[in-house]
Amino acid sequence: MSKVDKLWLWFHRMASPAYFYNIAGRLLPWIAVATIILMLVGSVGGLVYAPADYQQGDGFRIIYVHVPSAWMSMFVYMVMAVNSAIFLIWHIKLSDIVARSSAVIGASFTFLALVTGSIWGKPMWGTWWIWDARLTSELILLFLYLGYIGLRSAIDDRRVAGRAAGILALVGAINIPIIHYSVVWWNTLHQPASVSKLDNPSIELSMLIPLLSMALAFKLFYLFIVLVNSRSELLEQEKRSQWVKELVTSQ
Amino acid sequence: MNYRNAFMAMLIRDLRIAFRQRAEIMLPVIFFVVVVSLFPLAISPDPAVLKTIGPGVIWVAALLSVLMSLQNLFRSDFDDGAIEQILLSPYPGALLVLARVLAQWCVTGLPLILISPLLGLLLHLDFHIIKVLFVSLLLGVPYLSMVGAIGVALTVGLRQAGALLSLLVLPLYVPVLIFGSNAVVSAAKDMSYNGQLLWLSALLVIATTLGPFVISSALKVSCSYR
Amino acid sequence: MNYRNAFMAMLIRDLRIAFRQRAEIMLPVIFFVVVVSLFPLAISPDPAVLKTIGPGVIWVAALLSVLMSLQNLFRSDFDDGAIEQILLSPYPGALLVLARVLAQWCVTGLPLILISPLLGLLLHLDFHIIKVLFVSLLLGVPYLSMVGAIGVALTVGLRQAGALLSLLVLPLYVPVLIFGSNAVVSAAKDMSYNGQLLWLSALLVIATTLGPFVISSALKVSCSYR
Amino acid sequence: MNRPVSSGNAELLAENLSYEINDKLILTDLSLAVRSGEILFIEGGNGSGKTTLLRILCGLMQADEGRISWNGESIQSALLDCYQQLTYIGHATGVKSDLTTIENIRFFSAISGLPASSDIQSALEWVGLSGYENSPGRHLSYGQQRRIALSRLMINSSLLWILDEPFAGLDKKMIEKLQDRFVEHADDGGLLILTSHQSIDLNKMNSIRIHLGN
Amino acid sequence: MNRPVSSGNAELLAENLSYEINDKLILTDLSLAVRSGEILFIEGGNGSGKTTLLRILCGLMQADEGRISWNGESIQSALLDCYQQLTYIGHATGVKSDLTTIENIRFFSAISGLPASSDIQSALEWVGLSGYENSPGRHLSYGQQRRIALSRLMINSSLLWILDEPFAGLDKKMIEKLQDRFVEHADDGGLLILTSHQSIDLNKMNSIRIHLGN
Ligand code: HEM
Ligand SMILES: Nc1ncnc2c1ncn2[C@@H]1O[C@H](COP(=O)(O)OP(=O)(O)OP(=O)(O)O)[C@@H](O)[C@H]1O
Ligand SMILES: Nc1ncnc2c1ncn2[C@@H]1O[C@H](COP(=O)(O)OP(=O)(O)OP(=O)(O)O)[C@@H](O)[C@H]1O
Ligand SMILES: [Mg+2]
Ligand SMILES: [Mg+2]
Repeated sequence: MSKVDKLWLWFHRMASPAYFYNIAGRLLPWIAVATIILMLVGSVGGLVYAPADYQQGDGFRIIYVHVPSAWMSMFVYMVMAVNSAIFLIWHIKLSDIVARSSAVIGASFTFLALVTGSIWGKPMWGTWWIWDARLTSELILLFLYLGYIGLRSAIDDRRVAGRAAGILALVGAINIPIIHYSVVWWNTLHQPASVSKLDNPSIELSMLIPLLSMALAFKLFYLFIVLVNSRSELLEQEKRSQWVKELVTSQ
Repeated sequence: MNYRNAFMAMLIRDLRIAFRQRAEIMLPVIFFVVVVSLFPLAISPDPAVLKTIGPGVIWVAALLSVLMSLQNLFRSDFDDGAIEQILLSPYPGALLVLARVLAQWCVTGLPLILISPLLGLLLHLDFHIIKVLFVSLLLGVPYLSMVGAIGVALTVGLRQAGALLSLLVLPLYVPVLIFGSNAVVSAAKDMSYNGQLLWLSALLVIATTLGPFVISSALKVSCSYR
Repeated sequence: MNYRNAFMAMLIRDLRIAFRQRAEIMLPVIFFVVVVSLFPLAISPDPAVLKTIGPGVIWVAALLSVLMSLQNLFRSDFDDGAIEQILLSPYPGALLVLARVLAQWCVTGLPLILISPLLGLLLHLDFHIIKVLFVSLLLGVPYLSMVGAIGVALTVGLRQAGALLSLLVLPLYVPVLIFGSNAVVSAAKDMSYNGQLLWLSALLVIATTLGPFVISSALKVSCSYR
Repeated sequence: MNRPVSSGNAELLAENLSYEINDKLILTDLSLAVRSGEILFIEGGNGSGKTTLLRILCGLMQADEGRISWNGESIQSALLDCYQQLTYIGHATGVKSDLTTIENIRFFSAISGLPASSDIQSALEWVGLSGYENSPGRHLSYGQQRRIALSRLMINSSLLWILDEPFAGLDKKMIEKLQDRFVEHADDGGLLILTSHQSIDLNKMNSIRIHLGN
Repeated sequence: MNRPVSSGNAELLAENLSYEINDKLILTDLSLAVRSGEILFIEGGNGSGKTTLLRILCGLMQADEGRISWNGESIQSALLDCYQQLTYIGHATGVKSDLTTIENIRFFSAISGLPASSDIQSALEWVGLSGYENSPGRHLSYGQQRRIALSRLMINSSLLWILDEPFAGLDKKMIEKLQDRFVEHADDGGLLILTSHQSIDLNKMNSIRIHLGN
């Protein structure tokens, strides 16, 4: 058996609902614990141990929510697009479930990034909002998420909703880099209204560790939500299949 | 015969349909937000510029959102034949039509008004200007709905109704647009804006008293041919 | 089997329908003109102000007109069942869909581009700026039609399609809006605008080559439930 | 089930109706009369003008010439009274695709001026939609949607029924039931005007036939 | 009139189809086969799943389980070949309200891959629309619009016809003609799948019946 074949085999096993259900069930508690620990490390580290910024005072501590959620907002869209592609090409239902549960949480991360950014922006720039490249792209990303969610909720046949929204996610994914670069380029042309302090390369270790652990915690939290969603969704979708019947009778 | 019952039945039906299609409630608002945010991209992100064009842009966007949300006001009733049942009802058409427009306003006009302060912030408007903007929209948007509904009733039987509708309705929207955006501009210049708001109220009263009758007879005409 | 015949049959059918409903040809243009002329009313009639906001306003208005005119792209085919016949045709869906979008563009996009210089004059733009505006619209509007058609194909089975359509499509319009309006702004500042026009061309090529396939598969999905 | 309010001697009279559209004469000098207890069956090939006639009779369209009267009064002046006595069901059903069966029926009965207490449950059973109470209209088949519209014939207490192809899309069992209901309505003193391409057995009823077209 | 291109031994086979929507099982483990010269008549009350089945058979909807094959090949892989052999007419007719009768028919024949020379005039006469050549669709009655859609059955040379209630809205004369055409099609080696609530006389044909629902 070649390596590629082995990979395929693994892939198919993972995609088999019963197998996935069990594995996910066993992983969940671990993920939950890890999320909580990392979250604690991040917040204690960020709120207590990290020094106050010499310029921004304690206000900067919102970074520990803002930056991870901003990172997640883009990451989750990528996950969603990849899974949509898998669903459209190979008709693997699990991918559709992942894409769907990603949408809402991705939109929430994006919203959180926008809100925390604005809150931070008020003391920083004296205004809640500027039409800075990164901020604008983030706003458009929120619209893309909302479009995806809107389309999904407007179609009440689950199978069709998955395919239609999948097409949308892919078209959106092709567009994201284009949108991003057009906005960046537009901004440099215009001379941004006020100097954005988003690009701040120098960062101390005592700030970096809590930041990274928060980022990891956000990722795990996302994974947790997706797995929980997928499990209940799988039961729902496969309720007539043999393994669900066995599962129900065994309990 | 119970007028209140019929009115409520119509109102509840429409609210119910709207809430079933959850998207319908959010979408005109989102359209509003998206259209407003196109302008900084198309014109300039400079706060000074945005401050001057802000009130006008928000008013035009509100007007277009109302227009957009109205397009399907009677469409589905027309397509599935419910409009014939409404016209053949023993209750006065104006009553049922009023309920229909009211439901539409609750679902699309109101959220739009409520979100407008946020857009004011995005365009860097000051707080006291946002207040005036809010009041002017509160008075103006119901007028837009009512007058728009007349246009919809006239065009509902036609295929390319959307564009024709805007042609009919936008000229009627001009006075409200002028008074509304002017009130805000005056406020920005620390001038009095009570006159404009009074005009808006007057237009609103006229529209809501005469509107339902005009709409119901327009509907009758639209249904009398195929 | 004759691919050219099928393509022409579709194209001619749609052009014929459009010319039968004479209004359809004029209306997106009129909408365009009316929306643009709302801005001097809502913001300020001052030529200096209009000059700065002009390019952006014309671009946003063009974008909204295209969106408005697209709403019924597949609606009537969907309602009367013609779409099923198109999907069950032995010819590739992308071919027929391309003909459909092309017809739509001839009927609504083209007139809109042709009238834009006039609106430029209304907003006091200089002649050489109007030239750039014209070229940017010529490159940008077909992209808007093609990408918009994807959104239409995805939402055609839905009731409140109009507003959802704009939410799906407007974010995808952002790059074109930026490049298009910026080309004009750069021209006004005597800066080079070739880069923007190149970007617009590149986007156009991508959209027209991939678009038809995406649209036809989206249509298939939309038709597979009720 | 409610009985028609007054079973007296209601009469719908149409005299010398003419209707022309785009230079095509569709109805020429047509007269008809229906009285309490009568069923008027309008026959005619495709395109003979049946739908047009029914829409004119219930006031949705205006004839170019001729007059229609309800109980002796011209229909224009007696409009509201007439509407209270009228149930019209056309090719389109008026069923909202987002409302459930129950909500659809309740809305119809509310705007046609019926008391809220009307026995909706038995109407539902009559049209064979029990089990579908809470399905939104768009989830129903063509025939099931038509059944919702027809359920009004069970709740309704109006005198004059004008039905355009009421049997279209229905299965045989439902057609039977509907025919029985028509007889019952006529026996109660109601008036009924209908069209259909299906040859139905109206012999047991007090029916008149009109043939449109050549 | 054209004859089907190959009258060999075409076969449409569906095995173990299941379809579920919103937790409602509409088709369960349904199998059927139609061969050249056969007519499959699908019966069933309102809401029994006839329309759903036909749409699945012609590939507009996907079954949740089961497979459909055309001449031994799975329909997914033989899609284009199958579409060339398929004529589907559903509840909706696809008639454009702004095109004239002739233009409508010509468009249909163009996109279904027929030669432009097809004898449209005789098809028009067959459906009894001569005199309406230049009337736009919106000026036609419901039955006349359906006739335009059905005119394709005269021009068409495809083997497999899938028709959802072809008789709906037609008057008796047209129903007769249509039935004769069905027999002819079967005799020429065509396949036909249809539903109808009207009890039609299919005895003279080589017909199979399937009953859906309880
Ligand atoms: C509404 C306002 C804001 C939005 C939408 C926003 C959005 C974002 C986004 C999308 C990122 C991720 C960028 C990437 O990984 O490439 C980010 C990172 C970041 N943001 Fe914000 N931001 C906002 C306001 C602010 C403010 C006011 C500050 C503080 C001055 C700030 C500081 C940062 C920092 C330090 C990073 C990490 C930088 C990096 O990863 O390179 N943000 N923000
Ligand atoms: N989206 C949906 N959700 C739930 N049920 C649905 C949905 N779509 C259709 N159905 C159900 O599927 C069943 C079959 O519908 P279908 O249109 O195939 O029936 P039919 O046999 O063609 O009936 P008719 O004779 O009335 O045309 C109906 O009972 C309907 O309620
Ligand atoms: N706007 C119009 N212009 C020209 N002719 C029209 C117009 N509207 C309808 N007609 C014609 O009027 C005639 C009657 O149409 P109507 O719908 O009343 O027929 P019908 O008897 O109900 O037919 P069906 O049995 O098919 O339902 C048809 O021949 C149609 O062509
Ligand atoms: Mg008729
Ligand atoms: Mg059916």
